[in-house]
Amino acid sequence: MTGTDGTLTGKAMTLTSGEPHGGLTVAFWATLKRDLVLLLRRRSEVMNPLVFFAIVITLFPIGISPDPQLLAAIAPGLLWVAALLAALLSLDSLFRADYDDGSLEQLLLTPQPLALLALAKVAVHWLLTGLPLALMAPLLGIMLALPAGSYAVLAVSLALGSASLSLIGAIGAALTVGLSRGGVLLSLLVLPLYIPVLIFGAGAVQAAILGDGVMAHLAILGALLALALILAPLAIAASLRISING
Amino acid sequence: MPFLERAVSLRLQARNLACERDDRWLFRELDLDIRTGEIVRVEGPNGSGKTTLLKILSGQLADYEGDLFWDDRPMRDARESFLTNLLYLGHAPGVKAALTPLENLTWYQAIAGQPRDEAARYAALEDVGLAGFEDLPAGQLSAGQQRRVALARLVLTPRPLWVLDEPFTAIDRDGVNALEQRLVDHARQGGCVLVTTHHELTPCAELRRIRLGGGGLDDGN
Amino acid sequence: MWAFIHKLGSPKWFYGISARLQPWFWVAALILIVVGSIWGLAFAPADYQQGNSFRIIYVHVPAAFLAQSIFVSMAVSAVIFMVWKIKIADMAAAVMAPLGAAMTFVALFSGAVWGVPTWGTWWMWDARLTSMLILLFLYLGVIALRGAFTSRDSASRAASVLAMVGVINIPIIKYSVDWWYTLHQPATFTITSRPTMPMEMWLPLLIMVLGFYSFFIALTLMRTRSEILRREANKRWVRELAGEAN
Amino acid sequence: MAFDTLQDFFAMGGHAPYVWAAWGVTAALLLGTVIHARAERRQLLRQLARRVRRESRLATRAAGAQPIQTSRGGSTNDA
Repeated sequence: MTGTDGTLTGKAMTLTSGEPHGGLTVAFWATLKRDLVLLLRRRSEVMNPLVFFAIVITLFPIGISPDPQLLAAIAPGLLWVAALLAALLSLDSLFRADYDDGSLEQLLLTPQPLALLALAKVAVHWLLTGLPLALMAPLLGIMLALPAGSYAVLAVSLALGSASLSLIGAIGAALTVGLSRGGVLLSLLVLPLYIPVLIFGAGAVQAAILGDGVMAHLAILGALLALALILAPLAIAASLRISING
Repeated sequence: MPFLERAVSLRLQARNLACERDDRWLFRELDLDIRTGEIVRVEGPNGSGKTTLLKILSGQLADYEGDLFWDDRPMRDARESFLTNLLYLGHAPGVKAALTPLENLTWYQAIAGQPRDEAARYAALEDVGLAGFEDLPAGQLSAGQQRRVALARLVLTPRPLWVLDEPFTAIDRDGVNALEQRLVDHARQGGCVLVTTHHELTPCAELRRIRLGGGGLDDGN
Repeated sequence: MWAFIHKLGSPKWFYGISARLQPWFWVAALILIVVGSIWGLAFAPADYQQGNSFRIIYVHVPAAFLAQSIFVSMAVSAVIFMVWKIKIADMAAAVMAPLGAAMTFVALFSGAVWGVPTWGTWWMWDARLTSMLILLFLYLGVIALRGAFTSRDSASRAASVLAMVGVINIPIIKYSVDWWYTLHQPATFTITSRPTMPMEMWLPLLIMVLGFYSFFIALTLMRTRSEILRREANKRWVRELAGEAN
Repeated sequence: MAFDTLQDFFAMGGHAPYVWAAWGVTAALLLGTVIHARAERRQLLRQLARRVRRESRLATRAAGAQPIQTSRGGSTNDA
């Protein structure tokens, strides 16, 4: 056996024990980088939620009326609901590819805490879905005659809110990864949990339009995010262990 | 090796293990005692619960009866040390098709807490006969070659306990011989292998068989 | 006639013949566009109503024409590929889509910008702009679908079917959007109904349109040749080509 | 010439931002597609050349080193 670094040649088998130092941060960044490379290699898939967001926004003026006054009144809510649905769209594939090719199994079998590795995957999902949606929203706000002054708040509230949406949605994705037709079920599980984020997100933009204080809404969005950051990874890890057995 | 090392014999025990799958017993009162220097082959017809047993022993599956011990400690307490010493290769090779073999191994090195050593990755791929294919997306490799990328982990991240689920699938004749030799060497150097395979392993001192056929150990029905 | 079609279908023959045709179209495109631009920007008279913002017509109309005709030619290539199994047709269709999307975006952007002085906003749900926006989504759909398959052959067939379905829907979308627009007819001036233009206004426009079309042909020839290199990489004649190239 | 001075030409009678924005985006996209097409072609030729070199290297190594090999590479791994 051409031992590459000693342990296998001659010496009795050594039992490594204890947490290899620095393992967690290295594992976290490696998982994050791996997922980033994976998603960027299929750039068209990163575009799909954005095009979906644009199309859904286009449907409303056609469906309702192109009258700018009417559109301006409903713009904040429309933008938030459409962004929320677009983020939901790409959640299904969060763990499915890893489940199919066996790397999810390996993720479960590392000594590193699964919750934080799952957090790395969710972070990549937010970076390539939530953030682009937030940056694109002002552009679509123009098409809905969104009143001036609320564009920045729209982007900030969406960026903040979509992080919680990714975390909460990932729990649903982890629960349904083993099921073959998990897509629809995923949205049924997760949409009710999205409602608080939607209320304060759309509320923030509405407040910006009316000129009232925006900080209260954004603060609550931040609190929701903090809560999700602490609890969601644990729930994701537990759900992955459950659904790995199919 | 940056870890705390102490040479001691490995021991994975299971006491009256039982597992029920869609209301039929896969196996019952199954006692196992797997030690250093052994190659334990789990045999049995399709659907006799071989993979399920491996999943239970590797801690992936929770709904079973009976107790597991690692290093003479209950598995619940010794879980982290167990995972640090385990190398599990499942049915699916765990190789991402969009990544190159090198990138796949980089990730495996990282989650195994190994130093980021490029040379080790190239050596591991050379060792399993993938020289020249290191930077090709794994999706363009054959099934056998993708399996070899997974097998490269045996060299890349040396771990005492190997749990291998059908490692010979899609491997050509040369590969099978080399892998068999590698299992024997691993056992001889104090490691321990638990493997399921339909391939007839050449008998050797280290080899031991466990037969699953429904209804518990070695009753063969 | 039949032999000619199949001869045209052989990538090797096409690779050679297109190399000779291509420069002519590049030169024609360059001359026509430069002459048309200078004439349209500097010499053509300004519109008595819209003033100089009218000069945007010299990019807006050619891009809009090209956007529509590229989709049609993509659909025609799709038919040729599906019916006569001529791979070159599919390569051309694959290569046309991105340029079509780019031209649609140009038409969309220039149309919206042109409307700013008259409507005061960057976007107006005007009939032609809305149809153009939907055409852009059709293009993005075809491009995304072609990119989604791992096996190239099913990708080509799927994209061809979608192109054919799309081209049938373009007139339907156009008329329904026009009807929708007249239903919500805001009382503002629309740029769709233009008074007949004097000769010195539409002549540069004609030159620009011809310039854009020859640009389209030249670029399609060039990118189809690249697509041949990508798809026929394991053919001997391509290997020799690569061998002597470096 | 519809404009008296070059300066008027650029001012476009007050519509400068709109006209030049529209024409700028058009020029950018036209040039962009051309540059992309040329880069794509160069990259494909380079990729092709690398593949030809790799195949010939593997073929010579396979023929030279281990006679029992398939031509597609994959040397014996006498671990």
